[in-house]
Amino acid sequence: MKKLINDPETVLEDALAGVAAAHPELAVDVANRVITRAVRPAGPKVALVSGGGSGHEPLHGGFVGPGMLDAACPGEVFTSPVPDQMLAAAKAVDSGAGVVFVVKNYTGDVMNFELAAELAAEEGLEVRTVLVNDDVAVEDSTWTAGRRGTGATVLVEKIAGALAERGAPLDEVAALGERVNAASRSFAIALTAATVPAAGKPGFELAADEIEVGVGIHGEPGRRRERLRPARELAAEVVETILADHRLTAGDEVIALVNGLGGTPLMELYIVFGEVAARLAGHGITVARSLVGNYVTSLDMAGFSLTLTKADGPLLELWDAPVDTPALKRA
Amino acid sequence: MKKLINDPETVLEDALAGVAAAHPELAVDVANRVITRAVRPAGPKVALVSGGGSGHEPLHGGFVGPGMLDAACPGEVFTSPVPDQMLAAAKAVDSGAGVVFVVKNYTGDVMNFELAAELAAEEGLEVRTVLVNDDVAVEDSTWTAGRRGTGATVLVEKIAGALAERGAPLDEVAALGERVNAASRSFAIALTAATVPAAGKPGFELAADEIEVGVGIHGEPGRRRERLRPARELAAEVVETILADHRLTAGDEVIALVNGLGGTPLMELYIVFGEVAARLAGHGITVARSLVGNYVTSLDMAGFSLTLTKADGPLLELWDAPVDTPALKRA
Amino acid sequence: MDVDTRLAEDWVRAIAAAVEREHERLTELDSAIGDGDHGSNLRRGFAAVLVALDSPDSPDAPAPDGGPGALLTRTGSTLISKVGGASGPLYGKAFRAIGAALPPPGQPSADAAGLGEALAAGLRAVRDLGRAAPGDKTIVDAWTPALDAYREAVAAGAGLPEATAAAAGGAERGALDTVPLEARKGRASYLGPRSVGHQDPGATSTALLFRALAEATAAREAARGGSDNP
Amino acid sequence: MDVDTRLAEDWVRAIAAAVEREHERLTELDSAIGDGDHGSNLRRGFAAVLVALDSPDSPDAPAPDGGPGALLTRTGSTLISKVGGASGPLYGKAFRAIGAALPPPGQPSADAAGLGEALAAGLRAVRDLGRAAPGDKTIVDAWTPALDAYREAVAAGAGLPEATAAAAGGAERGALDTVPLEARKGRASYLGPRSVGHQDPGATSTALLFRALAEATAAREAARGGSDNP
Ligand SMILES: Nc1ncnc2c1ncn2[C@@H]1O[C@H](COP(=O)(O)OP(=O)(O)O)[C@@H](O)[C@H]1O
Ligand SMILES: Nc1ncnc2c1ncn2[C@@H]1O[C@H](COP(=O)(O)OP(=O)(O)O)[C@@H](O)[C@H]1O
Ligand SMILES: [Mg+2]
Ligand SMILES: [Mg+2]
Ligand SMILES: [Mg+2]
Ligand SMILES: [Mg+2]
Repeated sequence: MKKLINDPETVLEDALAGVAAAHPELAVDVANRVITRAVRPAGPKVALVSGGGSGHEPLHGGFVGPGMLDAACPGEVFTSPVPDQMLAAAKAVDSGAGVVFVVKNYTGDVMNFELAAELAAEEGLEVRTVLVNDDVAVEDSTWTAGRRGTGATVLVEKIAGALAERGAPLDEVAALGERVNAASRSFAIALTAATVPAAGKPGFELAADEIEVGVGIHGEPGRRRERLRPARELAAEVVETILADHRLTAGDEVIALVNGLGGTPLMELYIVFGEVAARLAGHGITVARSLVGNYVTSLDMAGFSLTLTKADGPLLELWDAPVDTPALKRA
Repeated sequence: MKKLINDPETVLEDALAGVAAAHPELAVDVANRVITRAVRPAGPKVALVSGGGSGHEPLHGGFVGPGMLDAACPGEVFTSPVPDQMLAAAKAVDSGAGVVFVVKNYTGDVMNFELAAELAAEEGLEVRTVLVNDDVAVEDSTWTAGRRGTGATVLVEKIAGALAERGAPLDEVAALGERVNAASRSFAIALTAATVPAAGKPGFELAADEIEVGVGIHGEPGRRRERLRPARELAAEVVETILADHRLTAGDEVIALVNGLGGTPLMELYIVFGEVAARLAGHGITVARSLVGNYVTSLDMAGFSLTLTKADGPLLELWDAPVDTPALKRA
Repeated sequence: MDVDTRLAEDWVRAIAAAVEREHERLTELDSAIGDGDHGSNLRRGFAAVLVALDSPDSPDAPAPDGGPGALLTRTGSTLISKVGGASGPLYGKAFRAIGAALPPPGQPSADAAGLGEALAAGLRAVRDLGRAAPGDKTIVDAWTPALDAYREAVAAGAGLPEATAAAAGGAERGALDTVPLEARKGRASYLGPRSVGHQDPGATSTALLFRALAEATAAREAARGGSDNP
Repeated sequence: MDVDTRLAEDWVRAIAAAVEREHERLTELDSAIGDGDHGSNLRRGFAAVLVALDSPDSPDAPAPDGGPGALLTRTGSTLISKVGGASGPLYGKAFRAIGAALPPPGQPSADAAGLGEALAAGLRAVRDLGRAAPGDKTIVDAWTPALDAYREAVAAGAGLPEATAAAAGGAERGALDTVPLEARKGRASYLGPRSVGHQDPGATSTALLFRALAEATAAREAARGGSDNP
């Protein structure tokens, strides 16, 4: 394992120290592991709190700031944060207008946020939870853990964050978050496995010409193993897999996120994006807005995910609204 | 070689197609391989043109936009662009106020930009060249190719770009670019080698516990090979190497760029940044501004570079000026 | 012999020792079908539990005279606060439920049947929070046979040492029996059929937990000279 | 025999063929001490040169009646436009200088001495642009001995076939002699002492270029039956 770390046991603390040093616009509570905006919003507003295991940077700490999150709770690497963090975060940022928890659908995240919501309610906070579950690689049924939350988290946080910034009430912000999630689907392909620092070796092994199709963001293997193919074919497979699940038809507009999983250079992500856009154009689907880069990563995993969010005027307007966070900025 | 590409021969075209699809705010001339702003600056202003081999994304195309570059000329992977590109770019963006070429000091880049400057002069354009040569890993003398241009390029392009945007004349913009370069030093450490698509295999081999110290951004090996050590020690070595060359003393302020080389996750870059900031604090040097992320990459190379630019009030003010490019935004 | 504060503390310490000994194996099992952190998760949690036990002034320390119930409730809270992931809330809630089901100080402490009720409350807490059914390849698949074996032993007249030994055996069998199962809850469920052929990490740590209970009870019994078997 | 348009074209085509044959070796040499693209750079460049030769309507095509000078000048321009990197401007400028040094159409075409002056102009162009001295482990280290050998042969009375063969030998020896050198220009210079022990890719491609010249001349001579040796 080759990593720029001091000790597998201290990666989270050490990274938080770096975030604190790099971002005076953020307040990093290293003891409680809570990242908030250094400058509070002026008036009362619905607060957005998210969190999850670390190793997905810039998610979530990189999205704290005006127009997006009010607080983030980073857990240990690939491990859900604990309820105490979420409670501390909620209490730190609640202005009386209530708190929305944005939760990626993983068993641990769901349960820890559930306990946090109970504790917050006991302390008199109004909390709503938006569950993100966009990964079409996973079969969704009441008999399973359900779809994983991946790339759509960025869109939920951005769009619901914009609405909150405008002073919308708690239930509206939460409902919009749910609407964005419902309009979103993602699918990912990995070229290499991620190495969790504490584990010291890759989560799975791939041969030099193998890819893992349908991976999540926690280093877990995917749906199946295939041969590496040209970017054009991989992009086509990802687009078609999403379209098979998502009701998108000619004339629809989407926001498209081609997301790097951590170890893939930007040049390759642009190649993939070009192929994705061409494929969607072939279906008559317009990419109204896009993001290309590392937004929801899986440590050093090489590969990409595609998220398609069906968009309409109001959604696009909120997507375009100003945002000022370390990882997403718009004037 | 595992890459998200169609064909090693077409990576540049394919990536440019993706850039064009992703960024309506850019105009991508795929035939001439020139990226410009889609919307021209309103009045006449000094135009900044940069370029270099591809594989360093977001450099340079990702820095085209208000407040930074007017045009970028991407060459083949790790290969300087050709004079025709630079000439086409200069002609496309010159508003009569003249053009500044920002050139990283590599033999190929220098010679191609030199020919381009000759051709541009023949066509009546006023051209100045700012040579970036910040890499302290390389011995600098008239008997060598001189220091390489690396991370400082981002600072030169940002700060000189801000001055150009304010309407400063050609010679002032060029002089400021030179001043930023003179105030900057960089040093890089790689954990893995980069794989050029056309070559198909890594440029050098490192054992599982080896690092390459003093690497450039073209996959070339560095000064020497060492054992992997904790991030704290690597950060210390990089800081001390730069300070040994750079006249920085207690009380000085710097802009610090901890730059990922392409394959290193953001979490690790933050860990490094935390250690760099602590080490600098130990010297009484203040990090006045910072950037942490992938800005000047070397394909999929894992590792980081540190750039320290000695800053004063006017430099910081220009650093803080608005910028709106794909990879660097500030309101 | 009944469930006093000392036994509760011995149990918790025995779990912590087992986790310290076995965390690599747990992580390895979790690498195969999860995300490779189950061992470090529990290790972090039980290390915090030990710190709380050993520093009575810490905010996490159990109230000194709260009895076994308070000690286990506090253990559960510490796990919730420190572990994260899936196993943190599940084991945390379980220990809180066990603690809450034990008689408060002042009342006679629980006998074998009473502990059985508390262990059942623990399982209920796991199932309420995690919504897993037996056969889903989770903690539930070790805890359920452990409880069944415990109850059977008690029904057959066993005291704490025999009943907890039976429970440990049941949990270990249950953990082994997860190997052929296809996971339907937790991260392993994303693997679908690929999860078959691997032992569930959570079920395995549950087996450690019941084995620790049996050991703590047996050690106590040995110290007491096996005097008051029922 | 003198340097007519046909010989110039044969030379350029022979270089293109050699580059196509040897590009992998050039790239391999460049991987060892550079950035692994010298072969693909030249391949891209000479492919474009061939396209221009084969499609007389293309803007890159030499003027049909411009003589050998125009053909080589145009070749240089195409290399500058297509290659990039260090070798593009260097070879581009060199061919432009060679072309410019050859007599224009209407004047008697260059003999062996005339070609020698043109090749010297090529070397001057490389040195003016790249500022490398002999011993810096560059193109200069093959071109210089090639030119020396060529001039020596001409001084001894050789015609084009012998002189160009001598030049090719000189270039090849020069390329081999770069192995023990420490690079002081170009990317390889960043390696310092680590560049020792490797043959310079640019010097190697210069050897291909001179060997191609010798081959083209010899083939031409053979076709003409060796009739008019001086
Ligand atoms: N819904 C559930 N109910 C019961 N146990 C579960 C459930 N989901 C997961 N588990 C258990 O949790 C274990 C994994 O714990 P751990 O690795 O610590 O958390 P995470 O999966 O968040 O990384 C699994 O092996 C499984 O036994
Ligand atoms: N200043 C120079 N003068 C002459 N030749 C040079 C100089 N710099 C580099 N070269 C030659 O260029 C060759 C490398 O060319 P190439 O790989 O195509 O370009 P790049 O180094 O830009 O990738 C080197 O092997 C060397 O022979
Ligand atoms: Mg986990
Ligand atoms: Mg090159
Ligand atoms: Mg786990
Ligand atoms: Mg090269």
